[in-house]
Amino acid sequence: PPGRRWPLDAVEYRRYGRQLIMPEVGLQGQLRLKNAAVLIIGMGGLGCPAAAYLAGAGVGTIGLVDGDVVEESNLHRQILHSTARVGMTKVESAMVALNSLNPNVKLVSHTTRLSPETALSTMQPYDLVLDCTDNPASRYLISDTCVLLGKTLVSASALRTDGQLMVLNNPPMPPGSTSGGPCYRCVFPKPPPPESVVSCGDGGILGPVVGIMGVLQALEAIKVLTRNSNPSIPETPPDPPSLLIFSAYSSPMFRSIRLRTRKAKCAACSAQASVTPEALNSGSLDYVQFCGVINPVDAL
Amino acid sequence: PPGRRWPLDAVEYRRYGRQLIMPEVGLQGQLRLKNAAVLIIGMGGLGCPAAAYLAGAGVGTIGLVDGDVVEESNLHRQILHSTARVGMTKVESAMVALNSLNPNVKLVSHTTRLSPETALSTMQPYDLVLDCTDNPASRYLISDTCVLLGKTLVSASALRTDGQLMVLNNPPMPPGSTSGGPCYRCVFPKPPPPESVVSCGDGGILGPVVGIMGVLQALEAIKVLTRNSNPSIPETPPDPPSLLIFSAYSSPMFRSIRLRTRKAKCAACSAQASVTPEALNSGSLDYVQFCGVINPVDAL
Amino acid sequence: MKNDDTIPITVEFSGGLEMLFSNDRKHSLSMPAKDEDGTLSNIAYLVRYLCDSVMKDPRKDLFVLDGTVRPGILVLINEADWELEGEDKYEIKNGDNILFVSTLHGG
Amino acid sequence: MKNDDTIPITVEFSGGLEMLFSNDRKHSLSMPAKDEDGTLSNIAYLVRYLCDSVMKDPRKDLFVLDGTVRPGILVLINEADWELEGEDKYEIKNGDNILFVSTLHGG
Ligand SMILES: [Zn+2]
Ligand SMILES: [Zn+2]
Repeated sequence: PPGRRWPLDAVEYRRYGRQLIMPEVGLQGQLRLKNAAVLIIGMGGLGCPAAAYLAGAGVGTIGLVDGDVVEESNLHRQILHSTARVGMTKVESAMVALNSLNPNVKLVSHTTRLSPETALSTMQPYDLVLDCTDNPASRYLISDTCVLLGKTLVSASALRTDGQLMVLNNPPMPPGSTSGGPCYRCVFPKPPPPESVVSCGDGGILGPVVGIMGVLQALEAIKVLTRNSNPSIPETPPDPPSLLIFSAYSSPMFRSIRLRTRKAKCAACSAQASVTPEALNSGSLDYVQFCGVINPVDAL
Repeated sequence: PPGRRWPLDAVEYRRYGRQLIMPEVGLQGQLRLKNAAVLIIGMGGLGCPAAAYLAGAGVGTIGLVDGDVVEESNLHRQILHSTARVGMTKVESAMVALNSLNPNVKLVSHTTRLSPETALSTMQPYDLVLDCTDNPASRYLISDTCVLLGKTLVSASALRTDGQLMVLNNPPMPPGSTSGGPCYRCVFPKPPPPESVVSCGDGGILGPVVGIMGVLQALEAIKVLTRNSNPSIPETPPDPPSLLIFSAYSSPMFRSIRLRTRKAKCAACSAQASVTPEALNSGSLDYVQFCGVINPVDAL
Repeated sequence: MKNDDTIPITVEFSGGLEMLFSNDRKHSLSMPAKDEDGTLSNIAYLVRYLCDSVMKDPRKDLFVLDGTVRPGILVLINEADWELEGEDKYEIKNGDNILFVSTLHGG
Repeated sequence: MKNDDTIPITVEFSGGLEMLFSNDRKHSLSMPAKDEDGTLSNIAYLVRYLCDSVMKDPRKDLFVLDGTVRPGILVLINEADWELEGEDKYEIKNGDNILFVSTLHGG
């Protein structure tokens, strides 16, 4: 069949030409993106720009998870949504925007909050996960599930004028393997005291700050998905684990910090892990309880 | 009149609440944004995200300059445009998207390329300029005009996997003043040889790379516009001149470089400047000639 | 070395912790070279010293818990996770940069 | 110091210049401590040395022009613009980091 001669359509060569001609992507990299399924959890200030750039780049399947609806106070930073779509679910609103940017991307909607009971089945079909959520309970749940399913996790967060970015479980080796990348629990074994946790609603957030972090998540996702796809570039191992710290009013604005490797006694990714698929499915891991209840009074 | 009691509408408190509650912005900062006019030159990979976040933040007036129409090959990175708007001018297409994100922003369209004859009159009404263009001739023209008009310039560029960002003419003192920030000519007195200049069309560009640089431009613009607006925070001078270098495949990805101050013999911003309003208006400054003609063969 | 010798170091706070330290992200300090027992100062002592002598905010529990840095704060010694350097037993050296980062959760 | 002594330095290329240098962004080099005339090596000599001994790409004019770095390339010495350090007369020191950045114009 004629379709066999060219692995991409003429339309795709035209649309993705500017990234296809780069050695870091190339035809093989573009095919990797096309065949990839990425799950974006949270369609807020991080998820909106991350989704826009992943859809633009031609990631074949993008899953969107969010249980909220669009509010007017979201719009200064959640740039996929619009004034006319206030009140619509964030997932539906984002799908309208993403579909108009690139109708070739298959979008999968998950219009409920992730829970321990649904996490494994929701995340299982995807190759890579972006944590764009806004609370510690979700962050532990998503990281644990990524470890159990063997998926790399691109995690970012932002508050006020600061942002943080980590690529976790990279490479995504099984629990107990010391050659896998650290997970969220390796870096933060214990959750922060609830009174130290501040949301963007309470603390405020500058739009471009969370925007930069979200676009960086899309970049890291593309880097992970296309890594070593070009046969003429020598293969390289994943970057060593690091934390990128962004601070809009500091000089310099960006700092890279070397992180530890997997923790020998990590509850999720070590040989002694207590986080198991059974525990997760049974609901015996209560993440909200584990992270405590948030009390905005006196919060930092 | 009741409008006097509250300097912002209830709708504005709701929409901008998340940035209003931050000490770096606050009510006075939000009013500064509302009363500001920002000109974005170039509605491509840099201009799209920059415009989205400035409109989201409530900049009162945003001018958009571009002479091109939307092409399918733009869409992997120029996220304000859409597949249905291929063929429309980039300025009109961006206005559709920005208006749907925030209808409270006044948008001014300039659907022609900037030229030496039009630069002064086009840029004069604005408080701040973002250089989101893609060629050296435009970059010299925009910087020269900003110096002549006393406007701060947020300049960014991107190619392949790399990006660069500078805030120039900050503070925007008159030519000859040594307390003003350096201009583009201070940093690059001579244009690069034309055979060394590569466009994103020829060299390729990764969408999130140029996206990050564009969002950073919006951030720097907001920082410049709201600086020292909060009476309860001690006043600070502008940041010393620096160049932010981004490299998606380097480790660390971001580096900040200290730049020189104004150059004593700068052709644009020194006491001996040869770049004058008269020279610009008369067309005797031929920027295309100055920068040479681009020959894509053997280009770096 | 006399007991009242001091070591010049830079201590930085990020992720909101700066609010507990006079809203100042970067502190140039001279801290005692030895702790209360005359042992060379380590990170554990630095944390106590910061709490007792630098922090003016009364909400100490947002910085320390059970005698050490509270969960959710990363300690970075010269741009590396303190877990790579011996955690709170790391002996502080002249000119060290110690960064305390509170994790963010917003999105 | 003998004439054949060398200085270890790091030379980095960014903004596309790495393509002229075997696509390698970071080179750890030992360069001669003195130039052809026996003078202590400065940036001007480093640029000649890179052209003659490191660069394999024949397009030398994309790196040097009229005996110095071509217009459109910033030279950064230990994270600062070389204009702050004496430009090409800056004497190279042990462990220096010299970064050559080609300006980008795309958008
Ligand atoms: Zn772990
Ligand atoms: Zn100048």
